[in-house]
Amino acid sequence: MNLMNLIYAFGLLLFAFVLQTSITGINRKVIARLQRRRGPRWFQQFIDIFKALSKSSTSHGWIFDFGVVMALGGIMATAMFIPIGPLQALPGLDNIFIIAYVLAVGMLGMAMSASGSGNPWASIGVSRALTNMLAYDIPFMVVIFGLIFAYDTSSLSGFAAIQQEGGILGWNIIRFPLGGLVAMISLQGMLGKKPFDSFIAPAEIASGPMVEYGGRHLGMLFLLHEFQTFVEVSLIVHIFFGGGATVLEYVVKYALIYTFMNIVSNILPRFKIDQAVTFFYKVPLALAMIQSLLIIVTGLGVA
Amino acid sequence: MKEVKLFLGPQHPGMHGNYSVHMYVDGDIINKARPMPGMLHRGFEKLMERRYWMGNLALIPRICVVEPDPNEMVYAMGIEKLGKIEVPERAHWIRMIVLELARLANHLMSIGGIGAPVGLYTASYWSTADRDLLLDIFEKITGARVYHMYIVPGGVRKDLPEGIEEEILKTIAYIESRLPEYYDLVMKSPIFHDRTVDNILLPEEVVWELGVTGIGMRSAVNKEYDIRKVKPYARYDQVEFNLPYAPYSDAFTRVRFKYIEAEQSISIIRQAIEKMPKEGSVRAKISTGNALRWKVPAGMVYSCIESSRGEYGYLIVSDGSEMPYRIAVRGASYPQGLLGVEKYLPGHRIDDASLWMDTMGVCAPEIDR
Amino acid sequence: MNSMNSIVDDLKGKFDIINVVFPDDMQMAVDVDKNDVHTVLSYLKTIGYKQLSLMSGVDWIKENEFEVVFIVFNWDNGIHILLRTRLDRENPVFRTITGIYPGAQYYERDIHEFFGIEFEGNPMSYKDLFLELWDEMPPMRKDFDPLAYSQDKFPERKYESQFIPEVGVIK
Amino acid sequence: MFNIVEDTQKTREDTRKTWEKIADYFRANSIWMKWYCTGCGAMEMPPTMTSRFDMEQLGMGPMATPRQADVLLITGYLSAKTLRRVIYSYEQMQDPKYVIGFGSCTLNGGIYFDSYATMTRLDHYIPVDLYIAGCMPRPEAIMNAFDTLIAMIKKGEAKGWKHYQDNYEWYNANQIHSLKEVRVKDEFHE
Repeated sequence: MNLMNLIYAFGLLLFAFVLQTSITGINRKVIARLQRRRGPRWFQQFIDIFKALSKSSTSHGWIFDFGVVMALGGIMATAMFIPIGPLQALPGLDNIFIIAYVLAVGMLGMAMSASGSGNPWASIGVSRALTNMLAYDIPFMVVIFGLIFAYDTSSLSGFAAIQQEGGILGWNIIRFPLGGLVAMISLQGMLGKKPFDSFIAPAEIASGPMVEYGGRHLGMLFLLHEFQTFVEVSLIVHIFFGGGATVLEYVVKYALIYTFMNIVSNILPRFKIDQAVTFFYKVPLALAMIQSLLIIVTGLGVA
Repeated sequence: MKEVKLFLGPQHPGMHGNYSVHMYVDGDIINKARPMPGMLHRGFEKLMERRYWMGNLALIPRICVVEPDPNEMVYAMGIEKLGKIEVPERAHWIRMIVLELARLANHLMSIGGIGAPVGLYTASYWSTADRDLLLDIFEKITGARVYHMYIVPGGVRKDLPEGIEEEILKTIAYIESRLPEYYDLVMKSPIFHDRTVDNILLPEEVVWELGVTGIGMRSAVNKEYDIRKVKPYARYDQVEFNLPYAPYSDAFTRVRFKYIEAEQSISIIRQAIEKMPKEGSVRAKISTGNALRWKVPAGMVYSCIESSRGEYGYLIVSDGSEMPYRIAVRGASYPQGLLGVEKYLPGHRIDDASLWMDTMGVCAPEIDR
Repeated sequence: MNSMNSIVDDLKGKFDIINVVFPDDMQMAVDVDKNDVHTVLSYLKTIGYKQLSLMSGVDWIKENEFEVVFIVFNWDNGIHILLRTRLDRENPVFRTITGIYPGAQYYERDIHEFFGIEFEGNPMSYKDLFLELWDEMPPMRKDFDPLAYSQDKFPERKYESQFIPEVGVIK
Repeated sequence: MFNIVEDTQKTREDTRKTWEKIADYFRANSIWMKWYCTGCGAMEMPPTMTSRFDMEQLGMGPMATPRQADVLLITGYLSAKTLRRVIYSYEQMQDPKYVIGFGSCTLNGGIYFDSYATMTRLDHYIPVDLYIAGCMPRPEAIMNAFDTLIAMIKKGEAKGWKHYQDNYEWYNANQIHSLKEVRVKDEFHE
């Protein structure tokens, strides 16, 4: 690792921010059309974030401040490891385990900060968010272990390279449809989209962890959310949709997947948190187990 | 375990209107709930004693903002009973059309509005926009979108505008065609099922204990208890309609009933447009001289109609002077909004609190007055 | 009307009824002494008047009395009964009816707040409900002047010219 | 709609730095509202927010808590009980913050001028940047007001929040006079 890597990494962060924020903005437009209205301008999300950053904000103690910075730092650090199509800022470090662990730093920072605000809604939101995380992570990880077993690799670019050999039929979502389904459902949970958004449900717990955030803190939270979405969607693109041979291919896949998830999110109500956990431990976990067993025992779908 | 105190409202996104419930929560379960009304209290009952009988027409629709027309109707009915005023035939039918349009608008609002507590915002977006078409019709008939001041003692303020019947028929046909779409989006969603079926029950004993009326009552006692059926006013005895009833009231049933009632309202409007006399006076002459100084004979009467949430009534007391002596308002959601929240919200989860408020039909302005 | 007359006869036979009037078809107003209210209400509840539609008060300041009105409703025959009773205005004390109609809990609290009528046996009714930090006499009493209170508490906007001259009409 | 006439004393020397001008561009184009349904005017908010009038095309959206919001919409009459909570919410909001008063009730008491429970003049208690006339204002009027607010923010004219900071004693004295205690007492009904 040298200076160039770092410059690349920051370039990648900038790219990730612009990409995800634009796609969020476009998605707001798409959803608006779904809801039969005009919707905001496509760059509205940028304006929102910059506006939030330009406002003053109240601190609720140093844990609150530090937690946000730690969360943002953690998520940004995670984003640096993500390859964008063929480009990689830190080659050789795009291991799923590294990403999973560094991502957790961000999540914990967020939980710390929100609990530090002292608002009971925030505490409920945090506990729900962590419960939710536990729910979607287990089926997701079971599927990932199956894939790692099948391919003998745990690096994102490794997964992408293997899939690209077989064209569309080589994509893991086609080869392992059960696992792909589980991963898509888990992605919905990771992104905090409906039906798994009970931890930020405004009508239930007044937007949960975000309840005491305002101004700059809220702006950082929005930034964090963009990077987090980038990491999570990228994981799925690389592991199940063959990554991208070119940057353009990657961006197109990324945008389509995110838009699809968003549309699904807007025609579903939300689960209660206990129902979400029960659901994850019933259907996706069972499917994930079956998929992993199929891979390990029969080798079905493994090239 | 330590109890945590949480505020649902007054400015919680899950709360409809300016109303508050203090919840003492253990984990996710509500242990104790205390309603806190009064944020919308304007002292209507006092203000009405200070206005002339006719001047009150401007005041009464504002008592319940969600559905103002029942207020005008009960007020007019009460005065007609006190003053023994005969309402022209055509006025009865026009009143019925307006009331049913109002009920339809309100049901549309709550059919989509159920999307807010469960997170299905698309439904709210669609239905609120469709409801706006009804408000357009109101604007053509009465000149106002929300507060109509149209039903007055002795009839209605003025006749229907030329050609409005076709427009009404067109709009309700459109809304009728949209209802199945909402049904598919909301009611057929398995997640919505999971959240509402067998949840938020309203047993028959509770109905009698609290005095719940309207959809809540009909869905629990398995009888067609509706003021329109039990003691018909206007010309409800001359139209055919069937109201849904069931012996088991959970959140899903109550939401489903709103769809059926909306369809019934559409059918009533159609029949009314067909059966109403095409010509004739719409307002009885009730006074000579200055209408403001008009005096209503002394007496005490209770007039009530069926609003979309249940029995809506005024107790009107006149001492024979230019102003009402006392008017007491029975808000349709008073029982479930106050005692119901205190007694029957505990035991539910936080997630269900706003769903509880929504499906029980708690409407803050008519409680607070 | 027949069913109403039979109810009136029934009530008159069983209780000490002061007066009965019929404000409307399917509606009757029954005046009773304040000591008879509970027995009459219990009886009405047993014969089908299961719903307490409204409970409210009227301030008859000239007679120096409060009137409490209980409106009960029978959904099967559609008859509203207005049960009325008078209380002394100087010492307005009444017994709670929550034992008969539990739904009266908040109506009593409401009436206590707005008229100052006390309901023995309902400790909840002594608490504020709609008003917060209220410092005047109960506002629904006839001798309370809301305009004066409002002008004292909430300063009005001053206009260069009075746009609506009729404002002065309402006292 | 008209801007309030100041009858209080202090106004701040008004110069905007360059970065504030840029920030004001962003603030004008992304207004998050705290939709506190204080009164009947809230009834015309759903049509304004949803598909027919679609407020989001102006970059506006509802937010769950006062901390996150930029603009406080006082939708109609305010009872004394609500006013305490409104002041509480307003003070929780982050600078810069704006207030829009809906309808004649916030302007001069409207139809409730003689009510014992509702206040008659909102700008006595919190600074109001903009009033919308009408009872209740139609969605078109609301959208128009939002347009005006956006223009005001861009020009740096919506500075009620500075006024509140500078004249806090005056506002506080008014609040105390009308409400006795501004602090919300939650336990009073227990």
